[in-house]
Amino acid sequence: MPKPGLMIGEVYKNLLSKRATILYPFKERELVHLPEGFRGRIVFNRDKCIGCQMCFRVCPARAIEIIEDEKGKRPIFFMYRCIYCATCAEYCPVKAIELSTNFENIAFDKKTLLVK
Amino acid sequence: MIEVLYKIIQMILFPGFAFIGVLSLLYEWIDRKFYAKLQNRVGPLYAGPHGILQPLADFIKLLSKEDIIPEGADKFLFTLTPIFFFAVNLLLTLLLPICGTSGVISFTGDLIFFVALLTITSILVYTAGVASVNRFATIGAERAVLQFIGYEIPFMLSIVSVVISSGSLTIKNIVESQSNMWYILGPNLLAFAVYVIAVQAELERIPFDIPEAEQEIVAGWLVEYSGKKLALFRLGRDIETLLLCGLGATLFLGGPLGPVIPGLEIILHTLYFTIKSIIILLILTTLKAIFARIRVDQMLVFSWKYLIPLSLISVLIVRVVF
Amino acid sequence: MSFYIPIGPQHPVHPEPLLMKFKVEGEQVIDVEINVSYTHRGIEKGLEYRDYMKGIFLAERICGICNAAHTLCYVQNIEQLLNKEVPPRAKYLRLIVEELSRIHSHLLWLGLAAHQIGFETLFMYVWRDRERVLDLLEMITGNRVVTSYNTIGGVRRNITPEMEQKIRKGLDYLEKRTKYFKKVVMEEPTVLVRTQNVGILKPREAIELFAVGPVLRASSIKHDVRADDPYAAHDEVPFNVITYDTCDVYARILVRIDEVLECINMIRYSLDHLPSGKYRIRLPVVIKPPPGESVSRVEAPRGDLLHYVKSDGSDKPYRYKVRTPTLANIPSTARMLTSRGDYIVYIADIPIIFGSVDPCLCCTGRVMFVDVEKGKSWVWTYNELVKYSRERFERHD
Amino acid sequence: MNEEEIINALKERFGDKIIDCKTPMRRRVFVEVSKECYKDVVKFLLQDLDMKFVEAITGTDVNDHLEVIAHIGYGISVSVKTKVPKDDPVIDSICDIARGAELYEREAHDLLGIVFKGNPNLKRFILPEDWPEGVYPLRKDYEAKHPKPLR
Repeated sequence: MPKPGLMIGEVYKNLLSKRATILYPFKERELVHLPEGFRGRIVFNRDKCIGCQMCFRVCPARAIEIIEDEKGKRPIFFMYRCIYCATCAEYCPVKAIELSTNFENIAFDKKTLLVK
Repeated sequence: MIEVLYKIIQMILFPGFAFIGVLSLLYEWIDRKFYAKLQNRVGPLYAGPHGILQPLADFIKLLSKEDIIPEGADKFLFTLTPIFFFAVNLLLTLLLPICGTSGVISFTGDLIFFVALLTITSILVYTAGVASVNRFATIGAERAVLQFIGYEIPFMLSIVSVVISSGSLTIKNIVESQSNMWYILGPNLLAFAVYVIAVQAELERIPFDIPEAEQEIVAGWLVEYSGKKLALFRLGRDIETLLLCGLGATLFLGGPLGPVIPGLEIILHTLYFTIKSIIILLILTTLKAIFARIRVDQMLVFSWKYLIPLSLISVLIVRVVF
Repeated sequence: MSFYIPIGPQHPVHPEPLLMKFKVEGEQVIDVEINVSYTHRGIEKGLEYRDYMKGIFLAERICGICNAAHTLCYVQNIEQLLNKEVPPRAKYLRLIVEELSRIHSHLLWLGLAAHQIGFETLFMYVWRDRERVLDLLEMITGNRVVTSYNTIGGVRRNITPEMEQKIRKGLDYLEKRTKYFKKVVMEEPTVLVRTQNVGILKPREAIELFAVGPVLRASSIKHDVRADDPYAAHDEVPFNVITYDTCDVYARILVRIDEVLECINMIRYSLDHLPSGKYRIRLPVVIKPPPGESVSRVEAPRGDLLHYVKSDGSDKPYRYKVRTPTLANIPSTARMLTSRGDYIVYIADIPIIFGSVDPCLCCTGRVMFVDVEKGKSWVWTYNELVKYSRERFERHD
Repeated sequence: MNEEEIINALKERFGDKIIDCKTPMRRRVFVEVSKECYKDVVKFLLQDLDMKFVEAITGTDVNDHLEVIAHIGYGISVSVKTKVPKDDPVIDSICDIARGAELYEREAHDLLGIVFKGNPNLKRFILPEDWPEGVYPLRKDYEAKHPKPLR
């Protein structure tokens, strides 16, 4: 049965309720809720890494390159190529790679998007 | 001499163009903010406290944008239409009784003048669409004319009800005749409902934003306008909103009338007028929030099947009562 | 007098590039020509260059919204090639994520449909409440939209009992809201006049033109891959195939809303009957399936999705073929958009009719953007651009 | 109707024109037929066995020839495979018996250069307008280069 203006109760209810959006980029940043296990920016723990290159082999986006430093082979991560699939973290045998909840991977300079 | 000077000040500053400009931008802000609240959004936020300066910021931004005239367009009409649109609306505001029972200009039968000039704005919408020689604009212009056929008659008939009740065609007399009782409280309630719906169509707001339906024909008759011309159209539209809300307040809600403290008449009258017209604006915004856009043929059917008979009934009732 | 109006490649209502040339007479549409050749990304070719494990993530990116369906279809295909059976718990988890993303897709579509008929408030409310599904997906899989959940041999994450409670709570909220939206759609007269008897596709035509998914079910044909060709845990989880027989946009809206309600029940059932045990069998990084071919079908939110793979025994697919639901729906869309007899399409109906098939052009034309062959320069001067656009405009005229 | 019955019905109707039949998994049938009776097999499946839907048409480049596979199915998916030579890739169109298959044929034409005789509208469909004629990206001799960055 058609009822014109059916939503009028709902819209006035929403007039009084709190807004659904948050003023994200400038204020209310603490209201951004991220669950455990969110796939954000990669955090790399150099001390744990054994240089097995597994992450390099499984990365579907070629976002990982292997370089050599004083302790031997190690990966570096190009976050601007990363697709946040977390395959590297999954295959890492020593859990040296973790994905943090930092999701704001925006930069003017590509170099700041390098995880070492 | 002093009288002429006083008239000019009235015309330019208060309650003339400057005041109207500020008020219309305020109305746009209220419209946007209230619409956003109804939809559980934030609305304008950053320009000024609670984004109150956002319409002004938009206006200034548009003024600074590049002004493009399409190659195939009728340059003369294309340029002139926004100016006319703005000017006609601005001129009409002088007839509104804002700070007293009569407007800046007031003469016998000025309601006819008012309604006639309002019709011109609808025709200007058509010329704007046709002059820009764009497919979407042409379709928008076509739709604007079709819609015009739909809403204009109920709009006028609803005004006729008020005219019959007051027995006068002069805005000043209509306002003064409401000093005892507003017309909305009497048999004119039906006419008020018809008036609000017709105004919604005249202002091209959901559910009657058919001529500029964004999802269908991009922006309809406005599609080719940019820069200063678009700014003029936007401001003209804001003023028209104020105009029609104000006219509704004048005809049905007693306009600037209300309890007055001696010495503060001008301020209180203005306040009453603003509050009453904002109430109408809020009704319009609520209507915008609870409906989907209908098709132009459905709009015509709705208008001729329901709106016009209703307005005729309203005229009949008023005629019997008064 | 008839003339052409172009809808697209850029148009406010279609975020994706697509050109529909409409021959119109006044407000009536006489004829339509659809051109989708703007977004070929070469994914089928790209899959031939990736080994099977990496291919999952490319298959996921065929379509953003139905990514769960695409990965599911992909991994099923490879599992069929390898002749491996996944653990029962993984099947249920796959189903849960797939149905959650279906709820997401349908609610997103409902919002868009409301936007297409100019019902901005409903659009805002639907998208606000859709956030709840996204939160659930984010909690389960680690990301809001792109789930990366299915993998060859199972799923990548488990659902813990705390998550289960949250999912149930979220589902209760979604059910309440979806029922409200259904009420709005069924009772608000402006919605009814815009959707009833609009975009009619008769059952006979729907079969003739091979429509799929909700479009087909709205034309009263009972066809659903989940029922006809059950995959994952669909043979154990009961559900109803929703059909409506009015064959118009209204029926499509109701089919999708009812499917959301049905999905909620399915997820509840599978949470109740979630088997214990492993959720993944570990496979080596480099998979070399035996030579052979396989066809896998999944009911994506938009309809029947088909993947075909041919393996030659190496670690990469020899040929990978994707048939997305939107491609199958294009002929029926063209039919819906053409006036014939006393069925008249108005310009105002174009957005909602085209929207009612839930078009996804990034699925449809999976093509390449950079012109490798000619090595063309893509840095254009302003004048070149103007010239190019004028040429294009004249050509399309 | 199950997989066995479909295969039996096909064998009964077409005899030794069916080159190969197999059911590698449940509800999947792969049938290989000769080029001449491809259309008849599709017609038989669609109309006599009431499979209703052509789900997709896949083309594959198998080095010395091209394979055309029509995936037909309602519940069971039957893939009708046929071979066409590479230098003359012409095959009968199934447009007249399955009108919705037109776009699938155009897609295969675009990507592999298979010519479907009888398709009324065999124009460019998926590839961009300025894609060079005669270059078919899904053929094995087409090597996709990694696109260079714009800057």
